[in-house]
Amino acid sequence: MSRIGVFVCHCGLNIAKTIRVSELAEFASTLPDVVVARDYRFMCSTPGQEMIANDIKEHRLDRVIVTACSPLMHEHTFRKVIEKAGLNQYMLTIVNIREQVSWVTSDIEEGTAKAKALLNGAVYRARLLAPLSSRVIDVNSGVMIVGGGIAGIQAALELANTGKKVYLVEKNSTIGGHMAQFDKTFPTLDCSACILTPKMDAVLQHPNITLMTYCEISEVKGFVGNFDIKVRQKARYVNHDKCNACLACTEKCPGKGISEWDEGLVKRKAIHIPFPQAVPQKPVIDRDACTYFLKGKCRLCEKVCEQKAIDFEQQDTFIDVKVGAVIVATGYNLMDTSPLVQYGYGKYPGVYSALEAERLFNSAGPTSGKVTLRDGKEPQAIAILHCIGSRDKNNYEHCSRVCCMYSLKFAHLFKEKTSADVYQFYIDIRAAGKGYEEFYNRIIEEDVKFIRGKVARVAESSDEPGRLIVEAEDTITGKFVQLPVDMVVLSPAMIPREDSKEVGRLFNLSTDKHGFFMERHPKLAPLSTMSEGIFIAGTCQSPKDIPDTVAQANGAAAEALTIVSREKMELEATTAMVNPASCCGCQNCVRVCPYGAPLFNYEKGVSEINEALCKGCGLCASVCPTSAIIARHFTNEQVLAEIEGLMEF
Amino acid sequence: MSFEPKILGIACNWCTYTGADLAGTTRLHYPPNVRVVRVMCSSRINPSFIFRAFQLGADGVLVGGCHPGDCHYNTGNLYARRRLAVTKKILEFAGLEPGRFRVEWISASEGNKFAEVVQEFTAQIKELGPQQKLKIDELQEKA
Amino acid sequence: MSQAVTPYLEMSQAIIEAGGEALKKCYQCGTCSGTCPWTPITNFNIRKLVRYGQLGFDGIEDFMWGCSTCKFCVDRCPRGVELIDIVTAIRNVYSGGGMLPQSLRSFVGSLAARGNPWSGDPAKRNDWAKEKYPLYKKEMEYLFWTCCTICYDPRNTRLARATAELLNQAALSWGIPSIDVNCCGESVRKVGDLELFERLKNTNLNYFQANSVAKMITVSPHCLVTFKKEYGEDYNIVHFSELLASLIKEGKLKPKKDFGGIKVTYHDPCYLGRHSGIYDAPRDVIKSLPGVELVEMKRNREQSMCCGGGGGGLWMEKLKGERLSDLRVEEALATGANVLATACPYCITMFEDSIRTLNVDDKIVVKDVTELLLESLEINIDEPVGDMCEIV
Amino acid sequence: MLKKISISKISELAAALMDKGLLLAPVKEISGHNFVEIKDPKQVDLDFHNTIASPKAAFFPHKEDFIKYETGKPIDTASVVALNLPPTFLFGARPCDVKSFGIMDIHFIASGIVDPFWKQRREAAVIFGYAFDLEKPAQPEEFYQTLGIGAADPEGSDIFMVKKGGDLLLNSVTPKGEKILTELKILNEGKAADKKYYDEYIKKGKEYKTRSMCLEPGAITKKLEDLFQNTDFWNRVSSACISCGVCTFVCPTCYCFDICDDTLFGHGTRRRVWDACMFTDFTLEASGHNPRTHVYQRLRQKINHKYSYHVRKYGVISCVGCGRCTKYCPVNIDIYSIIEDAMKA
Amino acid sequence: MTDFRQIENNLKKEAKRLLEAGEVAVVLAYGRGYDEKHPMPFAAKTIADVESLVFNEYCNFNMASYLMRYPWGTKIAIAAKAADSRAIIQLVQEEKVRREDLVILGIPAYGMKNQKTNEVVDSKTTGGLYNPVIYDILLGEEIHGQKIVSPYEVLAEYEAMDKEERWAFWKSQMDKCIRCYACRKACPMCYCDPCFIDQNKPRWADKAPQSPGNMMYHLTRFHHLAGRCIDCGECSRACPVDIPLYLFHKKVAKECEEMFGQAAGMKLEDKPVLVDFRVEDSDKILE
Repeated sequence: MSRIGVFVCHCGLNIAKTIRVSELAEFASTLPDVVVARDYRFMCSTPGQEMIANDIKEHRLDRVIVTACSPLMHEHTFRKVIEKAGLNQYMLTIVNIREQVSWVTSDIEEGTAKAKALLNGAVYRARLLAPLSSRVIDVNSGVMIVGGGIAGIQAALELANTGKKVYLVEKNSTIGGHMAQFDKTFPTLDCSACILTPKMDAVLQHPNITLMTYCEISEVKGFVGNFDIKVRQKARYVNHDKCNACLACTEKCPGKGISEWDEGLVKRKAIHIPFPQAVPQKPVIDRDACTYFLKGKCRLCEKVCEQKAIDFEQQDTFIDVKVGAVIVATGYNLMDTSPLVQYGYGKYPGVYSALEAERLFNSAGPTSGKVTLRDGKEPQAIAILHCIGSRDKNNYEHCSRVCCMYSLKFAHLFKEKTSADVYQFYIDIRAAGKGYEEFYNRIIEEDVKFIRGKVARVAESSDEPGRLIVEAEDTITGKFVQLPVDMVVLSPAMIPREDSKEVGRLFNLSTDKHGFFMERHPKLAPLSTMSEGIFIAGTCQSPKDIPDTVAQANGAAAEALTIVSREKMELEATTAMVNPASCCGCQNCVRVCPYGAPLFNYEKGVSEINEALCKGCGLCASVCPTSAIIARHFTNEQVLAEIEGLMEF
Repeated sequence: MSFEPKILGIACNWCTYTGADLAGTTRLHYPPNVRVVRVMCSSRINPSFIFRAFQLGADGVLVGGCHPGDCHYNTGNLYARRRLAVTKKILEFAGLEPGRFRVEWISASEGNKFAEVVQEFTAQIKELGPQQKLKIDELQEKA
Repeated sequence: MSQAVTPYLEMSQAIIEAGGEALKKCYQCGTCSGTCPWTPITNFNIRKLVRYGQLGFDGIEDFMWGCSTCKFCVDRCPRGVELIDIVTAIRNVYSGGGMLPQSLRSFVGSLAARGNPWSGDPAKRNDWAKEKYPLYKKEMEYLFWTCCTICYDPRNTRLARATAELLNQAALSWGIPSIDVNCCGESVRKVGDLELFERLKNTNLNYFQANSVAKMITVSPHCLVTFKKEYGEDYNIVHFSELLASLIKEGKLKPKKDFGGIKVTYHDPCYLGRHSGIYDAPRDVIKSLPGVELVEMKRNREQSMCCGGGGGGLWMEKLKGERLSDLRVEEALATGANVLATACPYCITMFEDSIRTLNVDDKIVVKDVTELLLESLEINIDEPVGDMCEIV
Repeated sequence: MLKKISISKISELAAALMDKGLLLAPVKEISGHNFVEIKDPKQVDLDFHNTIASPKAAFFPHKEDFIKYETGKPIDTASVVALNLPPTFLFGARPCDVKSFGIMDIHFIASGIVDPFWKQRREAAVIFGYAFDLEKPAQPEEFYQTLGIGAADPEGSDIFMVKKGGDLLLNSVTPKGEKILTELKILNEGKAADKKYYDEYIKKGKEYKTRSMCLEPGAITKKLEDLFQNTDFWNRVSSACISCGVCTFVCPTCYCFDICDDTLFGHGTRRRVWDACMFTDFTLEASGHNPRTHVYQRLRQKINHKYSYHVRKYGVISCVGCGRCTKYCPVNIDIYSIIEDAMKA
Repeated sequence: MTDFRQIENNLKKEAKRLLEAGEVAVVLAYGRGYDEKHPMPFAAKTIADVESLVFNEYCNFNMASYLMRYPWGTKIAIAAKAADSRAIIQLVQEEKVRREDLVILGIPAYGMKNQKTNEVVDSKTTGGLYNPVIYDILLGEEIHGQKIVSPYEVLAEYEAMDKEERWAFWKSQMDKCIRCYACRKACPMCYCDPCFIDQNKPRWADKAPQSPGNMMYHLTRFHHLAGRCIDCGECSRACPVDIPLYLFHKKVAKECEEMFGQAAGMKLEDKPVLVDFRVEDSDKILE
């Protein structure tokens, strides 16, 4: 016979509004084995917690049911409470009557009835709970950061400064990310390179940071505190240990590749560094552009290299890294707008994407900072189109959040660098942020024209060849606008990296439908993920600007530190085990386990589970035909009992 | 009185249960008929759980897991997909209405999908009426 | 007098209840109005219509008849607003109050009294066939659905005969409906008379059921869309251009006559293109004709421009300069084409009018792809009408 | 007292019995005949050799509820299931099966530990024994002659029935039977010729041939005791055995059961359910230890129980030679052959 | 087809040779029962045992069921008809037996008969094959030219039933079940010990032969055998109350084959379908 205590939370009116909480507590007290049942305004508050602790002692409770919010919210809190009161922390069941009852039900009768059914299920389940003991493991002290943009750089420096070892993995040949492509940053208009490059250098120089550029993650094993990550070092065909960064090779190279850094506006060499301040300042060979790789002849670079650093035979290699935590900061892409034919991107040379425009302003860019069209002429009229692919059910429903501000920045830079008339075609201007509204006002005063209406079409002018006509309705006057311009800048949707789903799979992160990584809780755990020990920062989570990205990076660094600053940590005890007496030796468990936790003991003819590898998914338990595998805390008996309880009322 | 079905929901912790929480956080209302059991992964679901639920008087069973490829345990739901497909065929061949058992992939971000699925499934079960076939005889007498 | 207005939310609610649920989603970005072919040439503004609807403002009736339901805005709308539903709902709500414009009254009246929009005698629905073509029977494969326009409109009865001849050429098993059917109801639905639409629909459904109709051919894309989306049944229905394209591909119809290098441009009817997603079939038919060069107008396929005949537009008076068909004919002329081909009786009617008023009948003629194909098979359906014919 | 009735009127007799109480009689099911509680008198069908399952379920049902209780409630709220049995007529049981009741009575009553459920059911019952059809040969599996049971042996029945052409003769064996026969107005009086036919039939029944060997209980007991350790022997005879429960479930003298508790929504039932010594978990102990893990051990147990232990304890072989275990064994294991082998070994 | 007597002689010959040469420790085949019509599965371990071997049209037993009684490393010769050979393959896939321990004595046969009903056993009840899929020694000529009928053809009648009818059919069949477990014990793939239904923790169903427990037992067993059942029909043959379990197993096998593109017990290197997956499995299978 168990002694169960039931504690029903009102959560203020959150629960009490659609569930009669006192009736629920009364109902609980009629259920077999329930020795005490109470309701209280806020169970998670200190008095609420004390109430539970006191009842455990007074009524000699051996099981506790908290009927409140989602277990994802407070299971941990209440586990601590009952543990402090002397119970094993697994003798707790949470009934989720807030997220899954009161908030989704309007009728109080229905709400109360559903809550009763759920509570009854919990009582059935609680009777069968068993105490479990947690495992204690050693924690690796290093942190891996995936992505060398501003988020990754910031997090790496923060962590390295605390004395922890950091592995910064970047798939390109330099760190810096998108921020390195920008000319100015809004709203302060300070030079992007001026604030970024010192940080890039600091990363290179830092004794605690191992910089791994031109690398990709190929395998992730292990779990929080004990990640075992295999990193693929892509072949650079240049031995960086020998290279002294004289860059003589890049001068002689005849191969031409597309400059990623300049958004394809110009070409670069096959052996190259992406941009002058790249870190590391050592070149790589782009196989797809290299004359030798394409035609089998050339090797000019090899000839000019005094260090004998060129190595055409180089192969991809694999490096194993052991860390305790991981920060994923893989950044974003801009949407390819060429499928949206009405805007003419890719068809009319006068249509630019936002990142292309960024490069036009940059003094290290293809035009050395002069704003000229592809034919070299200076534009007379420029239209900046907001929300291209963003806020659009046909493409991406989210607001990309930074476009309004960088479009204003573009307007300012166009005004500064040209004499052109500048038009903003917008739906709403979103300028929430420190100094943003002020920046908006400043741009208005700079005589930029704002037309409220989403552009319907960009067409070629029939009167003036080469010019473009932008068609939209000015929704404020209701007039149809046909505006002749020379240049159109699109603000495309900010979207996840093309490989974000793949990265998500490697690290076991959930993604939303487009591929942004899901945080554990949108408000209270925005940097944590469902995978313990793996954190996210920056635009891989959602579109955001540089200040927010940097803030997240610092936050993620602190989160990672809470793990790697410990020498040992406790793991959930909810693993699977085999009852050898019932095992029939079919080896189904061995065949299905994604972690290789069950192994077959041929001598005894039974399976055995290595609990250090087990993550507690329970797959083995469900494929076990003889029910020999016990998925702790989700045993067959417990689940069956809960189902029975749920179906009674 | 109108027929209010009892529906068992079995949701994986990482996607569908979290998605169901999101439906709550965003205050999406849906019918109260689904009672959810939380398991760590849809692959934890033993087909006999489903048979048992029907015997205990469930009018419908709704299983929710991560989208294939998004499983927190990498491949759990890919096994689950096969196993539950077989479960469905077995129930169907035994003569149970196929509409009473449904598997949906609902991610943690799809609170609205959870609400929609529950809405739709509840309506469907209401249409089908009470499940009498697998229900234990003693329970039928009670009803 | 005060200029202030108060939102009249009951009206907005009425629109929502009449099927304009999408009203709620619009965030007034102006994509629709920027896209709408009417915005540059008339005072019709679809965005404003929605806005007025959202707040129930007075004055909506002044411009609610402008939309020709071409669906361009719906495809572009970033919020997924079903604007045509809103237009239909608004028209339903307001015309319920007797606000039907004069030009539409005879059209709606004819539909109510005679079951067709052309004031035709229902008994004479099949007169065009001159009893040459069979009535549909259960054992036949296809019902050739004869749209009212091809039954009554003199220009379009030619299309009806052309279709019938081609069906015979391909040796298909087919028949036309008896005179028990009536208009599919598409236009009247878009004009907002949902009640009348239901009546027309049920009459046709009764016929389909009684005759176990399973497969249908239609020449009007308007009928096609209506049967597919509004009748609530899953008919196996094809547009004749699709059938022709596949018959040519299978070699069952072989174009013979060489047109000697004429240029043909093709106009995508809104209901065939954007509404039904059929772009290639009619082009394939044209491309199969020997000695024909297909030239495209600037705006084609998904971006095609409306002729103005949809949504009741066919029956409405439009001022010169406010006719889309005029603009479209000019666009066709700009390609240097001799023939403006299309695949919709409404488009044909609209273009015939424009060609006449623009006085360009010496430069360009409008033809249905069906007619072009018939010509290339060297089948003459234009019966000699006495001496007149020889003079011409 | 001898009565008779035309077999064509058997459903009327059935209806008359149903008026008085519960009727259990052979019914033709998809796969053969079985004793079933009759709902419709037309179901009764005497055109059978023997039923698939023995009629022991009449007194020892496959599932018998003992106690009802509520979980979480004090023990004194639990209640013993009351049977409240109406008079029960077991109609058409073959002589060998009727014999089995006597053997079972030893365990459930005579041994001193009385099983109230068995006892109540037995007392409520009137047994209509039914002689085998002597015109037809015995089935190859049967061997009741070996156990000294005749094909028309009235012993154990309250009323014994014999077929005479298109008629059924019913003779009372016990006062209980006589009372019922008197009450059944639908029956006709038996004539002298009938009486003569009946008596001769009983006599002839003793000569009726089934498989037979000379089996002296003491001798087989001794033989089996000697053979107990002969693993080779037991391994050989059990090599085909697949450890299913068919033989014990169809057997008229197997009485092993399991006690289980089942709860549903807090309502509990403690009941007994047939168990089979052939099942691997039959002897599984709570500790996990199982003294009979091998097939041969289980088959040895079964043979010994029937032919050795039972004889030692009560002086009778616990087998009536009905041959069901052989007939329904999926792998054709024949208990008769095993006994034969044992005697020869 | 080689006649049964000839096969019996070949069987004896090979058994004798293998035992004599010490190549195998036991020959799993058929032995004499209490009469001609009732042969028994038989394990011949000595030369003397060989004389007891028989083969006739009643030798339906799937000898693969007996393989797991011997520890790995025991060399076993096994008589295998078509279905038995598939069972062997499936057991090798599941690592219950090792191929290298086996000498498979293949028996091509048709015209086998059910001893209870005397009906000819054909693809209606078994997997539609006449020749063993795998063997080392063939005891008769391979059979060719016999009519091949899809083993799933017999299902058409049941698939055509509406669900109410089908439910009524299965309910009446399952209600007959006396829970003797002959089906699982006769099944070569049911090697679990203990069976889930015998478990007390958890208690999946009650032990009494009544509807809910019977349903739970059979439905779950169908699931456990999904993608593993090799369609030998032994479950139905063993059933004392003639429940046509093979029909349900066939249906599940058919669905598995359609959904996963693999039939049980056909290839040694296959993996059982329910402990396997393909990323490109379609969600359609859940509809």
